[in-house]
Amino acid sequence: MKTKEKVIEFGLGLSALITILTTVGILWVLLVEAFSFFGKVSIIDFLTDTQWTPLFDEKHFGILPLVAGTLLTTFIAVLFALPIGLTIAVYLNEYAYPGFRKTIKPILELLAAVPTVVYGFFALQVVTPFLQSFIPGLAGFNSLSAGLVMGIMIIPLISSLSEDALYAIPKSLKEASYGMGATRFQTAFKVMVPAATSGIVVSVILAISRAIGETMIVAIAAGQQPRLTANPLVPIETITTYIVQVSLGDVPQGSIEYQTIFAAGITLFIFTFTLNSVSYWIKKKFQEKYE
Amino acid sequence: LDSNRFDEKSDKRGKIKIDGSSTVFPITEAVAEEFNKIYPRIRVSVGLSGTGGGFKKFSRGEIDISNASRPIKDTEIESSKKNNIDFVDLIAAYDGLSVVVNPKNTWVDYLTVAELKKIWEPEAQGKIMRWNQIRPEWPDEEIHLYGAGVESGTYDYFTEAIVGKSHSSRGDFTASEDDNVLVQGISTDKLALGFFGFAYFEENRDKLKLVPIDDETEDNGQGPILPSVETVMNKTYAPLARPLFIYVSSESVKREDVRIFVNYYLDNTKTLAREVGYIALTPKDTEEDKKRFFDFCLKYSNIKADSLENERKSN
Amino acid sequence: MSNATRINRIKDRAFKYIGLFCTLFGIIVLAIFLIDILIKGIGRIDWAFLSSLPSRIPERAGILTAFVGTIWILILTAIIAIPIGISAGIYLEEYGKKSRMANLLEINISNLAGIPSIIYGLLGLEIFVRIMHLGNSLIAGALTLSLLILPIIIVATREAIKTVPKSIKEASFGMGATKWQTIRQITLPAAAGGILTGIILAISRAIGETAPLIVIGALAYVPFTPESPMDEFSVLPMQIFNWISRPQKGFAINAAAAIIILLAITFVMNGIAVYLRNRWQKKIRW
Amino acid sequence: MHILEANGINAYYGTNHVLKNINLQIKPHTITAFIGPSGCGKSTFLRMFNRMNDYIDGFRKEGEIIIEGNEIYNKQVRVEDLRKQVGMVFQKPNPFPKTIFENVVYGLTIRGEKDKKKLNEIAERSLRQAVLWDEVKDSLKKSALALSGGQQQRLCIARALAVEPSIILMDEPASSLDPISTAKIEELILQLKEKYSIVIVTHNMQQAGRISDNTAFFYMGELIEYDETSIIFTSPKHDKTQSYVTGRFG
Amino acid sequence: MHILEANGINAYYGTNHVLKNINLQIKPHTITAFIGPSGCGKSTFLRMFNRMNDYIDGFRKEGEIIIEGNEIYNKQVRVEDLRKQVGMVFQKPNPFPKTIFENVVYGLTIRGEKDKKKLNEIAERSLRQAVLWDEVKDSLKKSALALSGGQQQRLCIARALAVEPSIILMDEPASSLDPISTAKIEELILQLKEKYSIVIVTHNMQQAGRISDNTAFFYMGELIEYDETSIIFTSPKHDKTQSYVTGRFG
Amino acid sequence: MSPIETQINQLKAETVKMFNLLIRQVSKSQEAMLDFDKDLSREVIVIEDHVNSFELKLDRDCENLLALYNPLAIDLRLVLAVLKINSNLERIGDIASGIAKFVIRYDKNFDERIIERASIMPMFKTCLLMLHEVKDAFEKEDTQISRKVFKQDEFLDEINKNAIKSLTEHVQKHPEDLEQAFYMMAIILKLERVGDQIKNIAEEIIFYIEAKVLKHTPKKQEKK
Amino acid sequence: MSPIETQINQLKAETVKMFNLLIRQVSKSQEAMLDFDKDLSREVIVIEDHVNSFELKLDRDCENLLALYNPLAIDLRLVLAVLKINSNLERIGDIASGIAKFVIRYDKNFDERIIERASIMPMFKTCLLMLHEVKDAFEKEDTQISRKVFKQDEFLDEINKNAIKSLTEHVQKHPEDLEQAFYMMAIILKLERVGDQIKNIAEEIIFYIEAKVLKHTPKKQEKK
Ligand SMILES: Nc1ncnc2c1ncn2[C@@H]1O[C@H](COP(=O)(O)OP(=O)(O)OP(=O)(O)O)[C@@H](O)[C@H]1O
Ligand SMILES: Nc1ncnc2c1ncn2[C@@H]1O[C@H](COP(=O)(O)OP(=O)(O)OP(=O)(O)O)[C@@H](O)[C@H]1O
Ligand SMILES: [Mg+2]
Ligand SMILES: [Mg+2]
Ligand SMILES: O=P([O-])([O-])[O-]
Repeated sequence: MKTKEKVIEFGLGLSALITILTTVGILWVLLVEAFSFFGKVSIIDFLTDTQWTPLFDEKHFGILPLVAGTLLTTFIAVLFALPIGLTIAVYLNEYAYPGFRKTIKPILELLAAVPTVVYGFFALQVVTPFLQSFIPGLAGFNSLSAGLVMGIMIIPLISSLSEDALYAIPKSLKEASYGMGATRFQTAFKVMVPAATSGIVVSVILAISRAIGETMIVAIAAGQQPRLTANPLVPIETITTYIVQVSLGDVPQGSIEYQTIFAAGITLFIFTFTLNSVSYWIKKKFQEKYE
Repeated sequence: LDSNRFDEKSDKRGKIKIDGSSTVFPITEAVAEEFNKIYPRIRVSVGLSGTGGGFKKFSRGEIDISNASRPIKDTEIESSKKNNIDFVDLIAAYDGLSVVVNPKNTWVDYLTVAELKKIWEPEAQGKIMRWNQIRPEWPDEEIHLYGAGVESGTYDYFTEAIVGKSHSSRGDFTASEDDNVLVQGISTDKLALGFFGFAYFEENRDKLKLVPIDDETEDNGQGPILPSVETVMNKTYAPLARPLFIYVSSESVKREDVRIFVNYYLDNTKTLAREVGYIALTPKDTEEDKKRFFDFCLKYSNIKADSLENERKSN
Repeated sequence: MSNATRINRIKDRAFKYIGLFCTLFGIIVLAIFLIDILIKGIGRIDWAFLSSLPSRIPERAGILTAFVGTIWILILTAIIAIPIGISAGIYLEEYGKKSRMANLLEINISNLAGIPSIIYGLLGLEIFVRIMHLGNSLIAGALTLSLLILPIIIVATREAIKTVPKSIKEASFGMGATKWQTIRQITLPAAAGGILTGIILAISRAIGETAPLIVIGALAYVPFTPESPMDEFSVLPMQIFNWISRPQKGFAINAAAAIIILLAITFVMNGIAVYLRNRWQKKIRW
Repeated sequence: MHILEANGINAYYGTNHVLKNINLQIKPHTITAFIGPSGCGKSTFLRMFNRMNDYIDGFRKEGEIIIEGNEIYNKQVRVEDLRKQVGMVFQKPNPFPKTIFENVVYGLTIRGEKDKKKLNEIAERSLRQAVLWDEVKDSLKKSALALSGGQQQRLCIARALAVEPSIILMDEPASSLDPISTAKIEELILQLKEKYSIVIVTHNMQQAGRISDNTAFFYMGELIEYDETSIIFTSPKHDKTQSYVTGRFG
Repeated sequence: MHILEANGINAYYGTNHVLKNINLQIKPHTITAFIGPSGCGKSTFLRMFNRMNDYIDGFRKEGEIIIEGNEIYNKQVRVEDLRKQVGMVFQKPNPFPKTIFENVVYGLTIRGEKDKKKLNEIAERSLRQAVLWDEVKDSLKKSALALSGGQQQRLCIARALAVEPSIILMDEPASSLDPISTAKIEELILQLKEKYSIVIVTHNMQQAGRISDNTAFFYMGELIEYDETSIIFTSPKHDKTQSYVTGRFG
Repeated sequence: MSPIETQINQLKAETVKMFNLLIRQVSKSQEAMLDFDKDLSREVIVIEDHVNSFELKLDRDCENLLALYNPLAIDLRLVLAVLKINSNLERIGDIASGIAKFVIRYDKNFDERIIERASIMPMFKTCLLMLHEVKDAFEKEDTQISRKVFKQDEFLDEINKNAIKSLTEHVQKHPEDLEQAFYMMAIILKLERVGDQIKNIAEEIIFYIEAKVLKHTPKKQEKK
Repeated sequence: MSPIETQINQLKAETVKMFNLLIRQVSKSQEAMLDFDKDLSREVIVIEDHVNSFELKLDRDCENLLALYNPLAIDLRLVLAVLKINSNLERIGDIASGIAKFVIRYDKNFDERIIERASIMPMFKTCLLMLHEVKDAFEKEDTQISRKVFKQDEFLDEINKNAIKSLTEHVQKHPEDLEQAFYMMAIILKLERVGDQIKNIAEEIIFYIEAKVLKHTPKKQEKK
């Protein structure tokens, strides 16, 4: 009996260990390749050079254009999704009938379940032509339409998680506010939203992290041209797109070109890791507040 | 076709891995597709990693056939040798590298090689950013550049021919191994200028505008010349006309399925190359290819010449 | 005061409509997309489309390879990820409580869940394709995707187990059951609905993934259906990506048609998950 | 004479008839307790007094409730104003996750009151009334969530007092508190009686006994007996009341 | 003579010393109530009797607990067997999400009992003992979660009875129930006394009074007084007990 | 049956036992008086010990009930009534044994005539009848029966009122009976007190059942 | 202070008031007796009404306390004690007014000698002293004081025991005092009863404070 229990525990523990191995694997893969990369390219150049042309003879390894592209699309996406997502969350929580809320939430969550390659298709085939019909200077590949579609993708992330956060606020708080004679609007924005701040912030951070790591939409619709610009109308390249771009070809292992995708990967990793850690920390810190 | 023979063919099994040039990909893809109809159980997969990537795998013995839009380099021969791999290079078709702009682009009538160099050379990066920097009368608008990915033979060939040094160009352009992406980009971008294989232009004639090229030398036709079957075949479309290859591995020709496939390839490339927009080989070229392949097989496959001949005929 | 009250009341009313609009906005966009896709693609879906191999000619092309590849990936990923994910979830929730190791695991998993899929692609490229020499085979893809969805399954398992009240576990212990008996007989059956929901969502995520497969090099012309895990493969999203990248109009239509299929699979799986979740929540009221 | 009058009240959740023809009058400056078995409609009835049931789907009522002479379900009555007049304290302490000060003056700020001095005055007055001032006067800027359960509940009472209601409704205000805090709350309620009319729902019969002047016993949506508290507990008139207080239900 | 004996028990959660040198004997076929303010260690002590604290991190104990002559923390004692001997019923009814029948026979099935007939017999016997048989005999195959709270709690008691323990521990078994169900549970407990020894933790002093023979009063981890129940409630010896039962704690 | 009901019923039963005990004691003390039976008198005194311990027990029961069951309404009134009835009964027991003590203390037998003259036996009889009636009333929870005793008590009062006068007359006629007359005086007073106690018991029963307080104020009204 | 404490203190204060009321009544009836003051006697009878309604009020308070506050342990004992003390006190009031009634009923003044002989005044004094003492004991929750009254009660018992004998002797000497002697007999019996009641009160106080039941059984022991 005892041994059986021990064996089982050991087996289960081993499975859990796989997750550690995955992380170690990721770090190891990224670090090993990035290490050789930074053996050849100074980290200062990497961080300060404003050009990214590692595949060409005239090589520049400035990650900034890729970071700029990534942030630009992310910014557009969040700028678009945050107000809508938050409004939805508040609306569903405070105004909507329970039945409506119950049906609409899974439907909204479908927005997040749509494979991103499909969103890429929309961005390229639907949204860009649509936007071009009234934005003359809009290039075929651009960060605007990719960003907007990415925004649509992350709306449910924000609305759902924020709504969960609002929903987790005890009903008694809402009643307290009503009981004081507050309107629903006041209740929502003076009591519920502040009370759910941590949850809402977490949802936004996760949405940002998701947008930063998003690949297919930008790879399909935003272009493949590293460029340090804030102009949403022209093609740019994100970190993820770059990795895809290189992966579509087959650069020789061990070459600096090959290592660049890991350098880009580790940059991406640091971004998302930081964001995730922050959100994890916030979540942990505020978790038990209402229990 | 007599059904018995068909069955025999449909029973043949095998697995052939092809990778390499995206320029050559359409031809090989077409061949593989047709081939698959006759030999459904010989499984041919075709990757598109670019010529360089293809040779890399080829030299490691991971693939049987490598598509290439340029001849193999010495370094690549070296590493193949290391793995005891010999090869035969067969010409699959000819290509005219096409320089294209968006149909809405009304100002570009032609480009000279010098102008192309000015645009694409490494020094241009960050400097030549507007159309009017090329010719003052052209509009003061941004120029958006698209080009084949750096792993591609197309890129190698283009830089060699235009900039004068292989693999040397500016880096701030939309570069893709996948020429379709370039087509997409250029066809939706009024300020675009790009280059890629002729086939991709052929398939998208309605969305693109071809730019005549003037090499400013008199020996191969005067003034700006558009790529076309004739101009490529008669080499007046200079310097951007080129041959496309497939390389077959000495290890792989030991297998019947590979031999069948290559033979089928050589038999059908003419029609299929045309279909996908390339310029087909002359019959003479084809015969020469077949000959060289036969010899290659003879050398590596340990099969008698007559049975090889039978095998070839049975196609 | 009463002026302030009036303004508040107006704000209240206004927000009601804005909120409704925003909520419907998401749905409308989704609807537009779906309608657009349907218009473009529905006509293309027929038996030939489903049963044909890829082709350079749009009208001849079909999704057989991709569809079968998707099924393969689905099954392989499930086989790999489900046992490990559930086991790890059980371990974290029931065994590794409070220890530093457990804490580390917890943070680690929460981070893994947030790592972009493309990074998993890099991991797969290096470990499975290069080091383990699996090439761009089904198994390499499935392993990569398994790692990708492992955190989702683990988190879902943990959440589901968490909803099982401590009280009934205590009841089981109090009856003299061992830890594993309690997990096996009480905790897992009670959490099954939640775990299943999580698994379905995770797998539906896996079959929609494109980027990591691109990175491990799975984009190729594969005119046959895979027969073993070592075979090369294509999956629906890859096929879609491939078609989207092609400029011919015919391929855009094909892409739309394939998207309809992919969305149908995704939506059905999500629908099942939502249904299960609701039923499970309804059934078990502690 | 009466501060609150309910005439012929019927209430329904959907088809569920939960209050049946209830008539009841409450005098000013008294504490009235509602007792009765779970689900008998106490909360529903209580919450009608400040129309907290308004947002509940399927809720429907008949009859009239007159508070200080006005029928509160009248179209002209704004529910926000009614709730200023009729404060409410809930079962579980539910302070907002704001500072203690902000909590107390919440009812004023949502009505647009901005005068700092006035807010300070009112906050102090309400906290004093709720016998909380001494405990929190040095930490008004601290989060209300840092208070203990009993303090939180007194804070909620202070919050209700700040808008100067005439009636305070309490739905099992001490049921989630420990005995010591409960005793404090009970003391406080007894003190508040001087200035307010209080209606309290409680499951704790001893509590009803200790603090209320009058007790109303509800059973299955009916008001069975309404009398002086000591009478209800020592010599109720109605058999059902007797069975209930002597624990003979079933 | 004594079915349970605790000698010099000290218990700690980490550095928190929650039980201080407790000595207590329990006679067979008696009901013993543990009372005391929240956090005084009642549950901790109770749960030591079937070693339910074993899984809690940082829990540590000194002293010995002897049940029917055996020191239960002895290495030779298997905790699974101990728990067969010492059944437990918890605060909230916690039936497994299985059928009623499966719930009752759970303790047997995990010990490998498969004989259908025997299981049926035992299920019926236990349900009868728990005065639940008549209510559920026609729905043994239905989910236990469909029962009402009070029925669920009786089911949990039946489940504990099925393995024929000699001692039954109950940690506030009626605190989540309505008064009617509570009364039923109390009646049941009184009946069970004939066959079992029962130890019950309760916050409800009346309940302790009504059902227990002896009462132990705990305060801050100490056993202050242990005597006949009526003495504890009418004339306790210790001032702390007096203050507690008269509600004068603070 | 809920635990409190069991307890309440038990308490009632015990109280009825107490009633019976008292009836026994009083009738024995009557007999002893009638027959000048000093042994029987001693028995009465022994019974008194029983009564005393039974009183303690009942008190203790009430206390426990109050402490452990928190009775309310009718239950509470019962417990309070029993508490009072109990001490009233105990007093009656006291008195009965007091009379028995007289029988013992008085070294001769009492003179039949003076007993006759003092109406001792009618008083005893009335007391016993009243005791039976309140017991009945308590057992049956019948306030009608209870009310009967008020009338009967008036009879006792009457005798008591005239006692001094008639005893004085008697002693004037029979000076030798002087000491006996004092005993009779004491016994009459005691029996009159028994009547009072029973009346109190009747009031408690009415309070218990009808929740009406009859004591003191509404006395006249009720007596009608 | 918790609500129950307030209530308990209030109950105590009321009980002390009741004590005071009784002390007043008894001392007035003593005065009336001493001075054969029929008006004062009537006042005593009027006070009796006060006492009665106060008894009702205290009973009602106890009942409410039991019903609403569920007192336990010392609180419960207090309430129970007060219930009993209350009825004991009321009885004392009864007796006091009974004596006052005699003063009124007896148309002449009592003879000083026979009062002297019957030790009425020492009995009265002792009763009053005892009353003061138990009040004190109750107020101060001091069982020492309470125990003092047992001794004093013995004194009353002594007088009572000898009453018949000494009164018989007296009447034999002064036959004209016969009727008065019966009155004296009745008064002695009443005062003895007052002593008993006070003793009961003392026992209740000890029960309340020390949770010891002194009644009946351990009597002898305690009396030492
Ligand atoms: N929001 C609601 N929707 C539907 N029915 C409800 C709702 N709230 C209460 N009810 C029903 O109305 C009836 C009365 O409920 P109410 O909450 O007023 O009872 P209560 O006396 O306060 O009970 P408790 O003592 O348990 O709080 C119950 O049968 C309950 O099930
Ligand atoms: N799992 C635990 N880990 C750490 N400390 C604990 C744990 N369980 C209880 N304690 C602490 O031990 C002490 C005694 O707790 P216990 O649960 O035994 O009290 P209790 O008397 O049962 O209280 P209650 O009446 O609230 O149930 C408390 O101070 C509590 O905070
Ligand atoms: Mg309620
Ligand atoms: Mg506990
Ligand atoms: O893909 P390439 O043909 O350009 O190498």
